[in-house]
Amino acid sequence: MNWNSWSEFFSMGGYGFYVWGSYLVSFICIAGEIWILLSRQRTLQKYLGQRNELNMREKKNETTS
Amino acid sequence: MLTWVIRRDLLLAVRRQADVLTTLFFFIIVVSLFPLGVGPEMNTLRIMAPGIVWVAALLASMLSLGRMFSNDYLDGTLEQILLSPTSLSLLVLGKMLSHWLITGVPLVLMAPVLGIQYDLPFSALVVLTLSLLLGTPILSLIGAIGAALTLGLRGGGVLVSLLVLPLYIPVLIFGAGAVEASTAGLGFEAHFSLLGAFLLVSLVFAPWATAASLRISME
Amino acid sequence: MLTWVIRRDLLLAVRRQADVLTTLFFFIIVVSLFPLGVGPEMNTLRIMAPGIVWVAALLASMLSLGRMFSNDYLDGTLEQILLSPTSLSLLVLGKMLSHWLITGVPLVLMAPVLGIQYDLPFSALVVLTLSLLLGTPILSLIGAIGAALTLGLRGGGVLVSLLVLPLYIPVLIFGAGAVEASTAGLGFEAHFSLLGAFLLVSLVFAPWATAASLRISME
Amino acid sequence: MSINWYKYASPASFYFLAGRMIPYFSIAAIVLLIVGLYIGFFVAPTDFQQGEAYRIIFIHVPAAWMSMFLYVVMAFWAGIGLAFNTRLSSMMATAIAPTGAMFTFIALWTGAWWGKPMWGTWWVWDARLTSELILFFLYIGFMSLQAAIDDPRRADKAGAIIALVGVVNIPIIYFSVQWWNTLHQGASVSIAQSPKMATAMLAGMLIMALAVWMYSIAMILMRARTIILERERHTAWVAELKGITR
Amino acid sequence: MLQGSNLECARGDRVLFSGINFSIKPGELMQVRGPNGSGKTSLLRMLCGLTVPSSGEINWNGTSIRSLGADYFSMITYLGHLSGVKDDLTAIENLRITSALAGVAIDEKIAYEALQKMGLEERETLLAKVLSQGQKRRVALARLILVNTKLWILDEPLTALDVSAIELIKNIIERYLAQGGMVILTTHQEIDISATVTHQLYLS
Amino acid sequence: MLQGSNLECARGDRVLFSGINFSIKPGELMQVRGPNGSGKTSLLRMLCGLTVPSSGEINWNGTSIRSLGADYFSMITYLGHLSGVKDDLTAIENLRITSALAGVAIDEKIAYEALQKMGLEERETLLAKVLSQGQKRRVALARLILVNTKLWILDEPLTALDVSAIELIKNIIERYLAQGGMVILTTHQEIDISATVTHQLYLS
Ligand code: HEM
Ligand SMILES: Nc1ncnc2c1ncn2[C@@H]1O[C@H](COP(=O)(O)OP(=O)(O)OP(=O)(O)O)[C@@H](O)[C@H]1O
Ligand SMILES: Nc1ncnc2c1ncn2[C@@H]1O[C@H](COP(=O)(O)OP(=O)(O)OP(=O)(O)O)[C@@H](O)[C@H]1O
Ligand SMILES: [Mg+2]
Ligand SMILES: [Mg+2]
Repeated sequence: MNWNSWSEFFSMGGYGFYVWGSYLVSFICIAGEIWILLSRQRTLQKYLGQRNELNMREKKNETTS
Repeated sequence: MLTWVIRRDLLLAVRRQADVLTTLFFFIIVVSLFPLGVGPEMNTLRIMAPGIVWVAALLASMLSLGRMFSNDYLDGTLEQILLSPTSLSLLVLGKMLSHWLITGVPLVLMAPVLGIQYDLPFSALVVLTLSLLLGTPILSLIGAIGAALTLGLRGGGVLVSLLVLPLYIPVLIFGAGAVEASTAGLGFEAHFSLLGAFLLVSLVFAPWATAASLRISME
Repeated sequence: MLTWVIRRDLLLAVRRQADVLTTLFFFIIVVSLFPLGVGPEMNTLRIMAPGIVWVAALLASMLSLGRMFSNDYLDGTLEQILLSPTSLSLLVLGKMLSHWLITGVPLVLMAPVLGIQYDLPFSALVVLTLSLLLGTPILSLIGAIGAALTLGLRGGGVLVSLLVLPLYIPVLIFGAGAVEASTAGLGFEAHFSLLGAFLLVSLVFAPWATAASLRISME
Repeated sequence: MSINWYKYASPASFYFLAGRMIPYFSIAAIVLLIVGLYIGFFVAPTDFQQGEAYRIIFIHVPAAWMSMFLYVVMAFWAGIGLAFNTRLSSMMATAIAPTGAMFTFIALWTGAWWGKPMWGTWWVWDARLTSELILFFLYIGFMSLQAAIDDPRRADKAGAIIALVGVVNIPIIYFSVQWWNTLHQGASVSIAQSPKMATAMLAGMLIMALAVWMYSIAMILMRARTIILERERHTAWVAELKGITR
Repeated sequence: MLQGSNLECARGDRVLFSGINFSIKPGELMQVRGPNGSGKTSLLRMLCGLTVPSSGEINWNGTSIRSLGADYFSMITYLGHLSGVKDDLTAIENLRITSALAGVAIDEKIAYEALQKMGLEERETLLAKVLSQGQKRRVALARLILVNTKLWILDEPLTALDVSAIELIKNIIERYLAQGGMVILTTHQEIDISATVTHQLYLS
Repeated sequence: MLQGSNLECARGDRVLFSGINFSIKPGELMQVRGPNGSGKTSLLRMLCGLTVPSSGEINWNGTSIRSLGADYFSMITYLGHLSGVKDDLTAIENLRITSALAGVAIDEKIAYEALQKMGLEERETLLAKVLSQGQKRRVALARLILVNTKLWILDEPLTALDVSAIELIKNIIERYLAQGGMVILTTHQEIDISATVTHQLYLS
């Protein structure tokens, strides 16, 4: 084990700013990528859902009229 | 009316994105290419930095002048603008403002980041950004006159540079000079107040001159 | 057929003069503005010279790419070119050649004059000119691909820079590198043979890629 | 037993196949990431030259490797799509680009944040750094070109051309290192030479690289599925789909 | 009342027309006719004040249009060969902006209705560049429904339009004339517009 | 013989037309009709090979035009909405260059005569940008006199033309048909061209 305490771990031998700065931004990027993809899927789902509803309604109209 | 013109231009800019991005990207490219051509020596680069950034800003602004009126000219919108009951100077001021918002502001915002690539100290970065903030509107204002005069002429592009460049040079000298003065530890206030004076003068005269030029060009 | 395309483009260039002059003038401006922004120190300037000239040539060439096909696209001539019974790659090669004649050759001719402004020694001037002579055709060839791909797109101007620039960078590095090597007393032959190899490769592939891109863009 | 590859080359069957594979890759990515980070931060010893700052390596190097590798894969699929007019391969290329661009950005960012303590500057114009920057531009160019084109078929073809032209550029940039004075580390992992690094360091780096692989595959498959749905929303099989996330 | 007296137009070495006199009052229509290149467009641009006649005068209610300046512009609507439709804006945005420039700020709903009247339903939010030739022209013409000016100057408004659109434009012009508007028009197509008075001006 | 079978064109989310079938033989004329935005231009561009139909096939004498490639281009002449006339070239230069691109290199004299036949005497050496709308269109149309292709595809060739020019074009087309040419044409104007067979294709 390299570290004696949490504060030592966070300070990274004086380089904490740089080490955590890199890792933080990297994980923000990864999280951002996932989030963007998920929201893209959500919009698509909404669109497909709406369209399906519309189609259903149209089909009903066709059969009734 | 002013707001309509600005809104329209901004909308077009958003829709096309080209105008904003072209200028900004051009600016970034020019600034980033130099180290590749000149070599990676950090000391040389630091000396060159303010000059390069300012020249790049000047070129970026100059290149976008062509688009200022010519799209509207080609598709007939400019005829409609000239035939608008609102004061032409006002409409023109709107177009200048939107030109600055589209081409000038992004440069100002980007400049500090590029300065870091050249390893400029923090105080120089601040002065650089402020000098661009004062200077870029002048470029849009003066440039509009040239753009209006050369509208629809053969060789519009080169003419506009020829006309506008001599007027841009003082802005370049004082802008880049301010940064160099600040790096050298000298005061840069004198440079700034000169830039400010230019800005005021051109704000008063440029719209009027541009409106007159447009009428002449559309005859 | 090739000759017809070239003749037509040259005729248009002569008639409009803009295309030749804009590029050339832009090149001169960029090169001449730097001393104003950077300061008059001759030693710094001499170090920067090859880089500045090459960056300016690259920008000048890049900026003229937009015009390469877009005029023909807007007025319907490009449709006619695509529908011509002659091989499209050949016609495209013609357009590339005329683009080089219009934008590249003037730069090559102008470069030594500008080099003198920066107090370059004679041998460096010769190498600079030769490197531009080898390098500028590559810029036209590669640039055409980008121009064809972005035809008629929103944001064409910025896209073309974005696409073409990464491909230009090796040319810049080796072009400017040759001059620097010669000033440093090292051999520049390796740089030149690399530039020559690029030229051959792009001469073979670029017309074909451009023709394919044009067909895609006009769908 | 022969596998009917054409069956999987159709977007619809790929959609379902990918849907089944994603969970495995995601789980693998998470597990490897945790193990890799644990080794990186708690097992690997302090570097005697760089102190703790070197721990950036566990994200920097995998990201840098991935960024270059993904570009080649992207160009490969795009080229296949252009040559054989297979929609699925073009969609794969489109799906790869954002992940590749993100890793390029991470490599640049972590490199810069490593450079500041090590070299005293955020950025130098060194060949390795510059070529990574150019790679970033190549990705951005590919993505913006595709985004600017409304018609997906045209976007695929145009993107393919620029990706292929760009891939020609990669070795050129790579070899330009010789022409350029360099501050950046040379390759320290190669098959011929024995590793110069401590085993734990190396293990951490390789496990992180694997994690990044798994993550990339999972993301790309997910994105490919989304793209398939977006493009094929008019077809019958999409209309019959119930839930679309799985 | 718009009055032209002794108008002349010279282009290069050539005098396109000279000694043109006319006057047009509310409710009246003037059709300018002539073969290709006879100077119809040149005349219309003069009447807008975009070019200056090489000799002769143009008066609005007795005052020269030069001296009226912007006041004159607020009374006319000009529609030229070029339709001023931006390829990168949607039909609605195009219409709202051209109207605003002409001094009539309209909201989305009104623009929507105007476009529907012009037969562009379901195309309102498409970028103009994907519209067909005739649809672009319709977007430009939609402005006529919205503006309230006293004089329309229309240079070949009917090009690229199909028969139903021509009928539509004809109705719009007739209604406008009936409300006391003035219209100056060129077209190579035969169109029969009923007006209290129809002047015919033949060029060369 | 040009044959289209089961052609479909989709734009954005919209299917403009589908199930279009036709075949046209030497000496025959096909008029494509339909309101603005019905897809006439889109169809014509397909027939040229500029765009690919979203489904269906186009065959020339039984071979797909895709596989014919440049051979097909040497047999057709297309004239679109845009006339491809360069503003900065004179009428003569424009004509010579477009003809050369179409594979017929002509000398100045022939170009001169062709322009004269199109009623552009004394305008041959003016820059196209000072020509009137109709004159520009005439310059573009002059090519029809010079080329010797088997199929003309004309998209609204009559816009901006005056009556005498329309008569001229009508004669040119009729003469071409009589010599065994094929013509595919769209126009919103009524024009009565005599051909052995005239197909009418209605879109939506
Ligand atoms: C913005 C700055 C930087 C960028 C763009 C960058 C880029 C790269 C790239 C592309 C690679 C992969 C190269 C290969 O596998 O051949 C790499 C590897 C590596 N980088 Fe960086 N780097 C940067 C800064 C740094 C700094 C400051 C250090 C340390 C002082 C560093 C240390 C390393 C190491 C040790 C490797 C692994 C080399 C190997 O094992 O192959 N990098 N970097
Ligand atoms: N510099 C010049 N030298 C000679 N003639 C010129 C010059 N500039 C323009 N012209 C002529 O002036 C005329 C311009 O006509 P204008 O555009 O007004 O015609 P128009 O009646 O609108 O024709 P159209 O029906 O084709 O639209 C053309 O005949 C053109 O040839
Ligand atoms: N992306 C898109 N989304 C929806 N509709 C589109 C899209 N692109 C084009 N269209 C439609 O396709 C049609 C194109 O028609 P085209 O230009 O072929 O018409 P045309 O018959 O030649 O009409 P005109 O008589 O006006 O010349 C238009 O109705 C246009 O609105
Ligand atoms: Mg006219
Ligand atoms: Mg049409």
